[in-house]
Amino acid sequence: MSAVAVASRPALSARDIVVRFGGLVALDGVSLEVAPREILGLIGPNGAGKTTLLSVMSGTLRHNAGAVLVGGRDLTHIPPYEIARLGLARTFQVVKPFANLTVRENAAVGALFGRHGLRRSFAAAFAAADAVLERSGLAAHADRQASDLTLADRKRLEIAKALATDPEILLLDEVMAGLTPAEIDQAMNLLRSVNAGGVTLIVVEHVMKAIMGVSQRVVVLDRGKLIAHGKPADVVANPLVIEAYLGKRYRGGSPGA
Amino acid sequence: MRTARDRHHRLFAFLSGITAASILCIAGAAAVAPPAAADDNVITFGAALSTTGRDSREGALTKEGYDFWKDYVNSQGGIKIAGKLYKVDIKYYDDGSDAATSAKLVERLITQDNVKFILAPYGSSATFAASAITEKYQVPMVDPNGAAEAIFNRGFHYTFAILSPAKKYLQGILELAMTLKPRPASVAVLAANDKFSLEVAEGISDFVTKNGFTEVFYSEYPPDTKDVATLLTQVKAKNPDIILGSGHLQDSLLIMRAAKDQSVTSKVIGFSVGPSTPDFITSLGPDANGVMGGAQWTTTLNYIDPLFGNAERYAKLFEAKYHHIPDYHNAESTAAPETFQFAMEKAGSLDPAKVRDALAALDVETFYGRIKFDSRGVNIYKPMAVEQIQNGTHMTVWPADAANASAVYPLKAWGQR
Amino acid sequence: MAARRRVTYVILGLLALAALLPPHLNGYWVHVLTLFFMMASLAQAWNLIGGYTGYVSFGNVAFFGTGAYACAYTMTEMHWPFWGAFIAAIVVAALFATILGTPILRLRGHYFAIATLSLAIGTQALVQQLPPLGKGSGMTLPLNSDFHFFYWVMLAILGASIVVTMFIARSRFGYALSAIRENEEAAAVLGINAAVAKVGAWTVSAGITAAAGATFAYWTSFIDPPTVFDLNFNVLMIIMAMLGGAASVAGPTIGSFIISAIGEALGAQSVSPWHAVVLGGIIVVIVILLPRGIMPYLAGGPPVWNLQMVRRQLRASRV
Amino acid sequence: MGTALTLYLQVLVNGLLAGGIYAAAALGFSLVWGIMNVINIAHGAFIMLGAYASYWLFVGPMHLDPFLSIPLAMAVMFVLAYATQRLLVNQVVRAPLLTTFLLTFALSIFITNLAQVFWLSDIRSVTTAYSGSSFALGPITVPWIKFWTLAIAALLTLALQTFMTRTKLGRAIRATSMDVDAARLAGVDVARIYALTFGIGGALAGAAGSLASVSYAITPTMGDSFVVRAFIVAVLGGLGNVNGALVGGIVYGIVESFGACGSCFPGVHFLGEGFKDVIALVVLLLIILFRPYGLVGKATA
Repeated sequence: MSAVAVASRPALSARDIVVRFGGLVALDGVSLEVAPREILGLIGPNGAGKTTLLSVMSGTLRHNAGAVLVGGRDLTHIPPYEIARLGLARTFQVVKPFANLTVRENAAVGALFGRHGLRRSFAAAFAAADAVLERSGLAAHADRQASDLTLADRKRLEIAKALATDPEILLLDEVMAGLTPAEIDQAMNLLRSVNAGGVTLIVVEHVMKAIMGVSQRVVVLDRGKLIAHGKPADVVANPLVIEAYLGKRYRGGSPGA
Repeated sequence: MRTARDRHHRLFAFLSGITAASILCIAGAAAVAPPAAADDNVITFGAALSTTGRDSREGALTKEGYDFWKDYVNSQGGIKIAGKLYKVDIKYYDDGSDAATSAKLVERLITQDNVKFILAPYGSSATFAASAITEKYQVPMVDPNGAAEAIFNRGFHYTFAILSPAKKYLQGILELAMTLKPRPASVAVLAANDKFSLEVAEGISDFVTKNGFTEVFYSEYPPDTKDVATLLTQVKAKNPDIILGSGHLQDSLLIMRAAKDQSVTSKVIGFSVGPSTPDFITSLGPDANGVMGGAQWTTTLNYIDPLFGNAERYAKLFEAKYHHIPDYHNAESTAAPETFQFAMEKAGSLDPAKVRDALAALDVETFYGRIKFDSRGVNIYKPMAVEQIQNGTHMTVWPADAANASAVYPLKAWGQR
Repeated sequence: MAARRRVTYVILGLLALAALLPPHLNGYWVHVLTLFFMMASLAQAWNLIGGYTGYVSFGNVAFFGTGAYACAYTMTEMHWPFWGAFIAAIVVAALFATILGTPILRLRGHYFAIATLSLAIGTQALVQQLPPLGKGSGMTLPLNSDFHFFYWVMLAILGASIVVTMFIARSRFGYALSAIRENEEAAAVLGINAAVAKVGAWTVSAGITAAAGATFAYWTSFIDPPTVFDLNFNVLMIIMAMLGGAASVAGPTIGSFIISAIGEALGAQSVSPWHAVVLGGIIVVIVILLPRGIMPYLAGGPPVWNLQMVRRQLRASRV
Repeated sequence: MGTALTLYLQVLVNGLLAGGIYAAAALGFSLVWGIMNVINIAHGAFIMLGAYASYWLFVGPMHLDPFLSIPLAMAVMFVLAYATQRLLVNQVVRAPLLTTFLLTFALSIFITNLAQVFWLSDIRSVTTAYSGSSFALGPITVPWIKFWTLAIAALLTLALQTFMTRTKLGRAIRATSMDVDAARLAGVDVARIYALTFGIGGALAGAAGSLASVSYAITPTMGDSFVVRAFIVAVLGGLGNVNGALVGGIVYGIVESFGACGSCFPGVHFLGEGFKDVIALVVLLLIILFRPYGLVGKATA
């Protein structure tokens, strides 16, 4: 499938990304584009290569071929920390809090080193961190050690850290997995408000309700290849997607959470 | 949540703890300070020795030597100085085979325990470190086993070495070799890369060039080596008449084993340290026969001693007490406090400065040999002896006038020793 | 946090008072305290890379030896005054750390530990072969018998190392190090240049370590490779830092104090190896009962004598 | 055959044979490190105890040959190490890496000095009838003791390898090393597995001690230098890689042997016995930097 063109000046575009682990091809020529301020849902069955694609975009994994462009700039040989400073942030599926730091310090690290981090004063960074915690509903826990948080709060913290870097593009890797329906609603609201603030989002998610609810557009990966894209409702109805994503026996059934 | 008050308490408790610990330390240290300083009928010597760590074997031999002198002198009534009899005592610390710790403990002996006379630690590095301390406090130190001359090239006035300097250690074997027929010509030298051993090797090289030998192989090896097979492979290729090892006891055992493994043969083999220790013969059995060692002292040297009579009697008395024949580490470590004793008797005083002056002027014959110091404090007047192991016992083969056996030469083949 | 900070200030205050002590102490206690200041400085320096950054370095002793040799060489061969040699030692070791840190700090965990261990042994082996540095014979420095001088220099190095740690801990740099320790990948995606931060931490650590090494060389006036590259120094740095509390501002100094005091109480009085047996036993007990060091207990945690807490902790660290 | 070629071959054989004892010393160390993530500094002290065990059996009334006393030394050390793990190491095995390092370091001080209290620092040796005898392979000399040391190191490696891959217990140990929690869920008694692993590591140290007793002077501090070499060899071979320890030991032995051979490289001034440590360590550093999974391992993602 050729590049999914969305705008004349995409916020981010991936072109023919190939990643191989030994003999295994994890990504096989994937191309996609995200428009500025868009929320793009990225779905696919386990092992489809979603996290791999996020890792390539954020620079934590080197791809074997292809290119990632942000604002027209090729990120291929740029180290992850510089990508972060350019305004592209990500979260990890398995959350990586700084366990022995407080929640506030966790967020402050993002504020100290992110997009405007090095130009921010120390105090300004902590103020920014507090603002992010307030927004993500963690203000009450600001002085607790990150290791003491519940899973839901750790997921929130994972987003808060990334938000604190003040990103233009935010890659979210299954931030809702394991949350209760009420928590999922809160998280969706957070994403919407972040997006309303001008941040482009790429959301990897298994929770269908969330993906359908927040995404303006969805792309589907299966076994390292992009197999469909379009509006959420259209994509979900695509038999190819249903087969790939849910297995043959679900064909004809309605996809749900 | 804990209150600030709580934390205050904890902090207070912690600080009290620190203070209490410090006071306990100081009090404890004061409590163990010897009453000797107060008891004016006892002269207390001090020594920081290696009872743990790398040099603990040599440290143990040194301590036996010191203790033997102490017990013997006390059994004879003590030391008579200016008409008054004093008992003697030695205060020991363990330096863990670490030179910096040696220096610290010597400083403790001097400033905390009020010891006025220091017996040196084992080994050149530790003695070197300790000498800076004794120099600062102007306390005399007699050194029985730090042989590196570098210690004495700093213009210090309070350190005196009774042993022959390192460079002479293996020259005796070469002197002996010059008298053997047919005269051996080629020499291979294996030296541990440490202060003492390098000086010994330097002494060999000096002697070799001046006396018509050729040095066909020279190699240094790391002091903690585990495998010397390749070293011996190279020696074998050069087929030297004489193999000389300048290192320590364990190195000499490794070299002997590797030499046998590869059937390396030579007419003479000798070591600076090793053959004279009892461990060498027990470890190698018959293979030890024929091996020569540079020795500061042997039991058969016929020197007269004012205290012990002569070397033979010293050896007998020592063996009765410790159940082994004294090796030269034992002997030099007995001779060191004995040297102090003679200097004190001569000075007629226990004033450290006067004892120092008496040491500098001393010239006596002891069971250990002549003791006299040059201006640096080195005893260059005592010759080194050469021992050879024959039928499992140490025989003195050089110098000729002290020898009780003639050298077995050339060395027999492996398996026939 | 406030309690931790107070501990730091109290320790700095005690050290300031310690500066007044030498005229009232005999030579031995001056010696003991000088050694304590030195070991504490080494532990503080190690803490920057091993504690804050989480990179367990077995190679810091290489900087101690490098500093000692740089000082000895510049003083004896180039006839520099001590302070010149002191600065040279710091610069040489810092350069050494920067150059070697770049490849070595790419390694993590065990591999970093071993790479640094081989760095320490390798540097010693190399120095042992270099004729300008005296090979195995070592080097002799000019004698300075004013031991109070060394007391004050070591004390100043320790004070400086604590102050430096204090500033780093509250700085952007310090947060970078903590984040790297906690999770290097997460740190990177937040914009932290881990390579630069790690090398920076090691360089500062090396500089402090070399300062202590240079002072040690001049103090003892004789150095040889086994003495200044002694791996036991490195092990002691780690033990002291761990015991006090790694990644705490003044924990390593507290740990050094305790180990030094135990050593002093046990070691100096006996020539039987029992004292070393007891020391080993005490460390075993401390490690099992205080696996996270003492600092958490001083800074608001439950007290050491809270057996329930100890038991809970033990359960957590068993399998 | 030319003398030069003979020299090179002999130096190669020397290194190969020296590798035997290094491999034996590293085998248990690497196992414990790989499986339990514990750097066992007391491994050297265990080797020392194994050597003393063989020594006492040799000089005792049984006059047991050190090669024959290997199983006994292994049994004794297994029990001791098993108990050490259960009573001490297990208390902190989940604490950060450094904690176990510190604990085993303190244990090593404790054991070494206890040995010094009871056995003093006297140097002891085991000298057998065949000590120093060798056989010839053309112009190459091969000492029997070193030959058998290498052979037994290889045998131990093979036995351990078989145990780890062919028995249920071995597979449980490997599973535990991969994922403690998953192993526990699968019904594995992790504490027992760890104690067994530590025990096996101790037994292998005991065997290494027996082997060392015939070649080296036996003293309470003899283990120290083995630990450093075990460290290096374990990395060369790849951590926890059973076959790797043997390969690593041999490679280390050969590198050291050629590093020590100044005569092998005439004209290259800087080579020689003194430089062997430098060379061995530079090689090690390069391997860690470029092949961190060891010489025989494979890179994994």
